[in-house]
Amino acid sequence: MINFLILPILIPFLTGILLIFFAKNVSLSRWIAGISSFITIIVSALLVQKVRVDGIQTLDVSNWQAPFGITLVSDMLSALLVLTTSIILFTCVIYSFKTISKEQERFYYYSAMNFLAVGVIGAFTTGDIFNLFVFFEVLLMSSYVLLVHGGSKIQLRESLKYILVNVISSALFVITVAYLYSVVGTLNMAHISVRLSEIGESGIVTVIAVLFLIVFGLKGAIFPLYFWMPGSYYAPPAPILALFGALLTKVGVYSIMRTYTLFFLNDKDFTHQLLGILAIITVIVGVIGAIAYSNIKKIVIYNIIVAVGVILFGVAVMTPESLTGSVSYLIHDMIIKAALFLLIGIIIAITGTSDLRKISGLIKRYPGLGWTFFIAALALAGIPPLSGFIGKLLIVQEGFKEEHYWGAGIVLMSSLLVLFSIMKIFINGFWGTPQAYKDEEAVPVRKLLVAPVILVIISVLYGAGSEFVLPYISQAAETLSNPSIYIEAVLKE
Amino acid sequence: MKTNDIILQTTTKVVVFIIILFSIFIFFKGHYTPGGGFVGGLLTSGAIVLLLLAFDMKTVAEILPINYIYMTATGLLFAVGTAAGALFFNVPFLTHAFGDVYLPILGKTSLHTATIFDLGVFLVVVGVTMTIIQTIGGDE
Amino acid sequence: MSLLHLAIISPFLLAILVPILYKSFRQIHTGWFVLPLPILLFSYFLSFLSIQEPITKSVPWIPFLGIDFIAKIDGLSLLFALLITGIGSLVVLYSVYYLSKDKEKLNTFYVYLLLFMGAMLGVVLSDNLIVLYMFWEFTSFSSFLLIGYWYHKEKSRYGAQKSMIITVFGGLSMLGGIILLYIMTGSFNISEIMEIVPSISDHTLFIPALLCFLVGAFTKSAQFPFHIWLPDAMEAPTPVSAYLHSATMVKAGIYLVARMSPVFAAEGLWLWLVGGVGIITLFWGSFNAVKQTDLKAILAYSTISQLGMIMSLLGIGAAALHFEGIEKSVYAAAITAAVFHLINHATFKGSLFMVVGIVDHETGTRDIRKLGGLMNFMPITFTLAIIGTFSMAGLPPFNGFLSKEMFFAGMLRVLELDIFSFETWGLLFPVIAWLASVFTFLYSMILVFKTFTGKFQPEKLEKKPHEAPIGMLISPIILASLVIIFGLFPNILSNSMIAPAINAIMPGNAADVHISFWHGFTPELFMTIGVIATGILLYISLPKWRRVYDLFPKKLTLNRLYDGSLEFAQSISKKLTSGYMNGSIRTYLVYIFSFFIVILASTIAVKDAFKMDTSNISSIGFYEILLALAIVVASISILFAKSRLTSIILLGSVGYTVSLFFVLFRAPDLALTQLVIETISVALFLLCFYHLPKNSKNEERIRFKLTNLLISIGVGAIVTVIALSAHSNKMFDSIAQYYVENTYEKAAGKNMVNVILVDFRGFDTLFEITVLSIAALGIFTMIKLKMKGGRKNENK
Amino acid sequence: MIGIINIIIVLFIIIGAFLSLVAAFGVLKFPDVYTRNHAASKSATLGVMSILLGTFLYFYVEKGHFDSSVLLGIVFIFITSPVAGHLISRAAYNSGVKLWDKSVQDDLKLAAKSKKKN
Amino acid sequence: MIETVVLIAIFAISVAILALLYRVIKGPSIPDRVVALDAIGINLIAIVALTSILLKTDAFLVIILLLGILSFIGTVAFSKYLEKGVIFDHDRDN
Amino acid sequence: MEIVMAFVIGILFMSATYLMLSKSLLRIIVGTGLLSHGAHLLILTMGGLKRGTVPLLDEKASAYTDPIPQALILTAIVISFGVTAFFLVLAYRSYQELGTDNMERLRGTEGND
Repeated sequence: MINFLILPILIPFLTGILLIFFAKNVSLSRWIAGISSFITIIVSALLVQKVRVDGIQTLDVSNWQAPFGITLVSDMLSALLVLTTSIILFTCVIYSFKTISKEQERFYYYSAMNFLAVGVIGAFTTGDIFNLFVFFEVLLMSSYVLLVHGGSKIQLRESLKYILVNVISSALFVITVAYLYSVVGTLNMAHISVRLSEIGESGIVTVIAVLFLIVFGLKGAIFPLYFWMPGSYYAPPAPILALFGALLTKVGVYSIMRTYTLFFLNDKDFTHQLLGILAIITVIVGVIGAIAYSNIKKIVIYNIIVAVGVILFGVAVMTPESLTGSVSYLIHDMIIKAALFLLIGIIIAITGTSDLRKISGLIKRYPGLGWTFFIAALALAGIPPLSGFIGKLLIVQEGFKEEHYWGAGIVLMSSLLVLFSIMKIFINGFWGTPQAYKDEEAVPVRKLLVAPVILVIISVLYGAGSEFVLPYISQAAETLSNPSIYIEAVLKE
Repeated sequence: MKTNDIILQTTTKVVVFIIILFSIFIFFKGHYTPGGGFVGGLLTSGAIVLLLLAFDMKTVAEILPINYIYMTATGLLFAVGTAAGALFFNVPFLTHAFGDVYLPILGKTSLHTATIFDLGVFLVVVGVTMTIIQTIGGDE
Repeated sequence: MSLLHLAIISPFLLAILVPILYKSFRQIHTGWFVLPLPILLFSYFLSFLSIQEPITKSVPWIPFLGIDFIAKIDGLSLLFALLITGIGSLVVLYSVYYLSKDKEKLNTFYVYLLLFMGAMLGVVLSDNLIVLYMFWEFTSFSSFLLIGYWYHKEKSRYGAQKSMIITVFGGLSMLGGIILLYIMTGSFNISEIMEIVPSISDHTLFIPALLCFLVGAFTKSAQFPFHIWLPDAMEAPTPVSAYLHSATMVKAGIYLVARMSPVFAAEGLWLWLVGGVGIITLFWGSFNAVKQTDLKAILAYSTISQLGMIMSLLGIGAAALHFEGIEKSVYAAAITAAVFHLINHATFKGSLFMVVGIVDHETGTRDIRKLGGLMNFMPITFTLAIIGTFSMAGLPPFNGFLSKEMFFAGMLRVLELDIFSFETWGLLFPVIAWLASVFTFLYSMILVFKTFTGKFQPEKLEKKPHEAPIGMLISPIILASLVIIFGLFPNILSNSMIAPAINAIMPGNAADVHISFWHGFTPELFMTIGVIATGILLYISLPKWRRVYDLFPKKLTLNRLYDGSLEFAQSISKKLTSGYMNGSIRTYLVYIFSFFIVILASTIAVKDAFKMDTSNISSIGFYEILLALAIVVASISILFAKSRLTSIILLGSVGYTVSLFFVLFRAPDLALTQLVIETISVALFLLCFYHLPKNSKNEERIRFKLTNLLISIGVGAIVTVIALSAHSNKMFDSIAQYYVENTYEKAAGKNMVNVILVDFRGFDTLFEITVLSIAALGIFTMIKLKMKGGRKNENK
Repeated sequence: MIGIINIIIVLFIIIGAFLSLVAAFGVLKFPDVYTRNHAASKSATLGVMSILLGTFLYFYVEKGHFDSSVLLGIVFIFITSPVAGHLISRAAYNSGVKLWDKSVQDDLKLAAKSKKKN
Repeated sequence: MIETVVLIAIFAISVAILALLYRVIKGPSIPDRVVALDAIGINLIAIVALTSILLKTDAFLVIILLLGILSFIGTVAFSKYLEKGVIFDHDRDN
Repeated sequence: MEIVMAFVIGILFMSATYLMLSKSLLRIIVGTGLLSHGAHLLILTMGGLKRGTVPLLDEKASAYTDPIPQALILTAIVISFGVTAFFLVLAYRSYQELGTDNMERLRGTEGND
C-alpha cells in the first residue's frame, strides 16, 4: 500500500475529528482515544520496519511528482520519531484518564491531544518546507489549546507569553521560507538541497541558515532563545506538560537536524560552528537553571534545555557516529522526559505542591513511584545500560575525535550536574522524614504509575537492547550524513 | 432599549439572499476564477452574522438549528474523507479525480472531487467563524 | 553466557528475588537467604586459583559499537573477586545479627548489597572498559543507596549525595578517559589496548586520558583531595562501611590504577601523580584520624590513609617498567607490597569495622569521649580490637607489620630513582611515609585504648554494655584469625594470589614473590622502631599538642570547599537565572530580538551577503508609491495611537492597504481573502476589547522607549537587508512553470492559485483548516469551560 | 461607436471621482455627524455607482465580458447604502451625539416626546 | 485616454480616502468615524473597479460585491454597537 | 518595486516589533497583526512582483505571476487569522480573570526558587 506512511498522521487526525462528535461522552472518548493511539503505535512500528526493509518511503500527495506537489518522506529518522511520538501520545492519553477532570475531558481535551500528535507526526514526516510550517502551526495551535485548557490564572498568563513568542517565530519561519524560495525557487526539501548544493557557498544562503537556526531554535529552546520556555511549560498539568516537554521542543530540534544535514552543507565552518557554540552554551544555561531551583517541575524543565544542547552538539559535530548519537539521544530524551513529567505529576498530585522543600519521605509510602523515578533519573543522567548512555557516548566520543574538546568535555560533565539536579528530587523528596499530605488518599497512584512505568521500561530496553536498536538509528544517521540517499528517494533521479 | 428594526430586518432578508447566492457562486467558480471554498465560506458566515445583527441569537438559532462545532468537524471529515478516499484506490493520498458527466438537463457537467474537498473547506470556515462569533458574542 | 558471566549476574538475579523472599518469609531474617550466594561465589572463584593463564569469556552486548560483555579473570581480578565474595560472605553473616529483622527494611538493604556485590564483581571481571564503567557507576549508586539507607537522617542524605557527586564525577572523568583511549586505539577492550599502547604514547590525547583515568581512580579510592566523601559515608550501616567503604568499593580505584598501569605507567607523570597523591593522602588521612572522636570516623580516615599507602606503592612500583633485570624486580617489590597490603587491609580493617559495629550496637554510641573501660564487659571484642589495631599500626607479628616493612622498603627505594627528577624530590617520600606511620600508630592506639581501657562511664551510654552475641562475633573472629595467619605465614598468599596479581599488573615480571618475616637490621626495621617510640611519646602527650589541630584554619577545609562550592553553584545559578528569567515577556523578547539582530548582522557582515541587484526588478507605479506611503504612515502612526480604537482602525487600514497591494500585484484570490479576513479580524478586535480598559497611561520611560526603538529599527533593517539580498540572489527559476502547464491539463482548473490550494498543495489546505478548527475548539473551550469551584490548581 | 462609449465610460468615471471627492470634502468639512453622514451616504454612493457603471461598460465593450457581479454590486450598493446611512444616523442619535448647534429642527425629539406621552 | 482618466480618478479617490482617514482618526465622535469608514469602504470599491480597468483584468470584479457586503455588515455592526452597546442580542423579545 | 516593498516590509516589521515590546496587551496583539501583514507581503515580494498577468489561465497571456507565493500567503493568512482570533479571545479571557492588560504586571515567577 503506497499510502502506508500517511497512516500515522491519518489515524490521530480522524480520531481527533471523531472525538469532536463524541466529546460529551467521556468514557467513549477515552476508549476511542486510547485504542486509536495504540493502533498508531502498531502502525508506526510497522512503518519503521518497512523503512528498515525497503528503505526510505515517500508519498507524493495528490499524485503530483516531486518537487511540484507535497511529498511526505519517511526516512528512518522520521519513522523512529513518529513511533516515539505515538508511544508518548498513548501513555499521556492513558495517564490523562485519571488526572484530568471530566469537565475538561468533555471540552475536546482528547481531540486537542490527537491534533497535537498530528502536528508533530506531520512535521516529522513532511518533505516540504512550507508544509512543515503548516504542521508546526497545527501542533502550535493544539498546544495553545492544551496550554490554556482549564483556564486557571497561571495558564492564561503563561499562554499569552507562549503564543506571543510562537507568533513571532511563525512569522520568522514564513519570512525565512520566503527568502529561501526567492533564492532557490522551490519548496520541496530534497529539491532545495539539490539546488543549494549547486549554488555552493553563498553569503545569502548562510544568512538563511542562521535564520532557520533562529526559527527552529525558538521552538527547540536553544540559547539564547529559550527564555520563554520554563515559564510556559510550568503552567499546564502533568500529562500536557509531558506532551510538551517530550514532543514540542523536539520538533524544533528535529527541524534543525533536518535542515542542517540536508540544506546547509556548503559553509559548515560557519553554520555548524555556530550551532555547536550555541549548543554548548545551551547545555550550560540549562544546567545552571536545573540546579538553581528547588521546584521539581522547573528542574525537569531545565533539563529539557540541557538535552537540546547535547543533541544539537552532536549535530554540529556532524559525523555519521555523532549523528547516530544525536538521534539515539533524541529518542531517549523524548521517552525519558515524558516519563519524568508524568512521575512528577504523580508527586504533585500526592503532595499538592511542586516545591521540593515541602516534600519529603515519599518512598516510604510509594516505593514503586520512588524506584521508577530513580531509574528514570539515572537514565536521564545517561548511566549505562539505560537509554541515555549510548547517545551521549557517541556524541562525546565524536566531539573529542573532531577536536571539539571543550564542547565534548562540557557535554560529558553536564551529566554530573544533571544527575545532581534530578537526584536532589530523589534525596529530598523521596528520602527524608515521611509526612502526611492532604488529599493524598484520593490519588490512584498505582493506576497513574502505569504510563510512566511503560515509558521507563521502554527506556531500559532501549538502552540495554542497543544492539537491536542501533542498526535502525544508524540507518537514520546514515541518511542524515549522506543527503543523496534522501534526495534520490524523493526525486527518484 | 427596545428599538424598531423594521428597515434593517427587511433589507437583511433580501441582502442575505444575495450574499448567499454570491457565496455559492464564488464557491463553485473557485476552480476557474478567484474564489473558492474559503471565501465562499466566509461570505456565508457573513450572511449569518448579518442575520444575527438584524435579529437575535435565539431567532437565528431557530431558523438555522446548527451546531457549528459539529459543522466544523463535518467539514473536516469531508475534506479528509475526499483525501482518504484515494486510499481505497491505492493512489496517493488526496489524489483528485475529475471527469465530464452528462446530466439530463444540465448537459455536460464537469465533476471534480476537488469540489468536495472545497466543500469541506467551506463547511469548516463557516463552522469556525460562526463558532467564534457565537461564543464571543454570547459570552456575558 | 558462561559461568563467569553467570557469577557476575547472579547477585542481580538474587536481588530481584529478595523482595519476594522478604515478603513471603517475614519471620526468617532475609540475610540467611542471601548468605549462600557469596559463599558459593567465593568457592567458585577459589577454583580459579590454580589457573595460570587468564581466562576470557565474551558475550556480545553491543558489538555494533565494540561494546561486549567480556569477562576476563586473571590474577588481579581473581584477588579482588575473592575479596569481594569472601568479605561479602562475612559481612552478610555479620549483618544478620547486626540488623534487626523487625525494625529494619531488610529487603531494600539486601537488594542494595547484592547490587553492589554484582557491580563490584563486574568492575573487576570486565575486560571491556564501557562495561567496566557501567559497573563502576553501579557501585557508586549502590553505595549512594546504602549510605542513604537511613534516609530520614539528614546526615545520611548529605553523605549519600556527597559520595554520589564525587564518585560519579570521577566516573564521568573516567568515561572521558575511556573515550580518549578509544579514539587513540579504536578499542574498548583492555587487553587489546595494552597491545597497542606503545604506539600511542606520543599521542596528544595520551596525557589527558591518563589524567582522566586517575581522577576516576582517585575519587573512588578517596584520595586527596577527593577523600572528603568517605568520612561522611560512614552514615551507612556498619556492615556496609566494612564492606564497601573499607574492604572493596574504595579499592576499585586501586584496582583501576593497577589495571591501567601497563597502559599508562610508562609516563613519568603517572609515577609522580600516583605516588605523590598516594603519599599525601597517606599522611593527611592518618594525621586527621588522630583528631577524630567518632570511632567510625577514625576508621574512615584510617582507610583513606591506608588507601593512600597502597596507591603510593603502586606509583613507585610503576618505576619498574623503566628498568630491566634486578632493578626491575626491586621496584616491582613495591607492587608486591601494595597487593599484599591490599589483602591485609581488608582483613584488619574489616574486622575493626565489625568491632566498632559491635561497640556501637552494644553501647549505643561510637564517641570515644563517652566510651572507656569496655575491656571487662566485652573481652572477646577487645581481643579482636587489639589484633586489628596492632596490625594496623604495623606491629609484629601481625600481617600489617609485614606490609608496613615492605612499604618502608619501597619508599626508601625512591631515593635511588634517577628518572623523572625523582632525584631532587624523592627524599620527601620516605620522610612523609615515616611521619604518616607515626600517626597511624597513634590513632590505632587511640582507637583501641580509649575504647576498651580507661574509666568506664556508664552514665554516658545508652545501654548497658555486654558481650555481643556469638553470631555477630563469627565474622570478626574469622578476619582476625586471618590477620594472624597472614602475619605468621605470609607465603601462603604469595604464590597463589599475589604473584598472579603482580603478573597482571606488570606483565612479564615473573619474579618469585617471597615475603619473609625477618629481614635483618634493615633501615625499615629502624624506622618501625622509631615509629613505635615516637608514637608512644605522642600518645602520652596527646592532650598537650592536640591544639595543633586548631591551627588549621576552619574555613579552608576541603569539606568547606565542597559545601561552599555546591552552595555557591546553587546560589549563583539562582541569582543568574532569576536575573534573566524575570517572567517579563518583554525582557525575553529583547533578548531574542537582540540575538536576532546581532547574529544576522554579523553573519551578513562576515559573509558579505548583502547584494543589491537592480537589474531584475519591476517598475514602480505611481499608485503603488501612494499605497506604500499609506501603509507606512498607517503603521507608524499606530505607534503613536492613544486610544485602542484608533490603533485597531489603523491596523485595519493597514490590512486593507495590503489587500489593495494584492490587487495591484495580480493576486485576486489573496485580495478577496485578505479583505474578508481583515474585516472579521477587526470585528473580533472590537468584540474582545470592548471589555478592556482604555489604553491606560503606562508610564514608559525614555530608556524603555529608546531600547524598543533601537531594537525595532534593527529588526526592520535586517528584514529589509535580507529581503534585498535574497531577491538579488535569485538563482533558479521557480517551479511555477509546471503549474502553468498542468493546471488545466491535469487538474481541470484555471485558477492556478485555487488549484494549488485544493490539489497541488491540497495537503497544506487540509491542515490549514485543521488549524482553524482547533482554534475554534480552543476559543469555545476558553469561553465555555469555567471550572466549577476553580480548577484543582497544582501550582498554588 | 466604441469612441462614443469610451467617452461615456470616461464621463461616468470622471463624474464618479468628482462625486467621491465632493463626498469626502463634505465629510471633512460638515459640522456634525448627521450632515457628514448625509454627504457620505448620498454623494459617495452615487459616485461609486457611477464608477461601477463605467467599469461595467468598459469590460462589456472592451472585453466583451458581461460581468454580472459588477451589476449585482451596483444593485447591492443601491439597496444597502441608504439603510447603512439610516442606521448610523439613528445610532448616533440614540447614543447621544449632539446636533450641530446651528441646527434648526429636531423632529425625532418631538416624536419621541409624543411617544412618551402616549 | 481611458487610462489617463482612470489614473486621475484613482488619484481623486485616493485624496478622498485620505480626507476620510483624517476624519476617522480625528473623530470627534465615534459615529463620525463610522461614517467615514463606511465612505472609505465605498471608495475602496471604486478603487478596485478602476484598478481592474487599469490592469485590464476582470479577475478583481468579484471584489466589488464583496467589499460592498463587508462594508454593509461592518456599518450595521458598528451602528448596533453604538446604539445598544452589544453587537448580538441574545433574545430580542426580552 | 521590489526594493520599495522591501523597505515597506522593513517598516512594517519595525512597527510590529516596537508594538510587541510595549506593555499593553492590545498593542502587542496589534503588533502581531502587523507582523503577519509584513510577512505576507514579503512572501509575495520574494516571488517577484508583476512578472505577468493574474494567474488565471483564461488570460491567454505569455507570462503569469508566480502562483506559488500566492497560495502560500493564502494558507498563511488563514492560519494567522486563526492564531489572531485565539490570541484575542485569550487576551479577553485573561483580562477577565487577571484584571489587567499590562504584561509587566503579568510576570509571575512561580517556582522560581
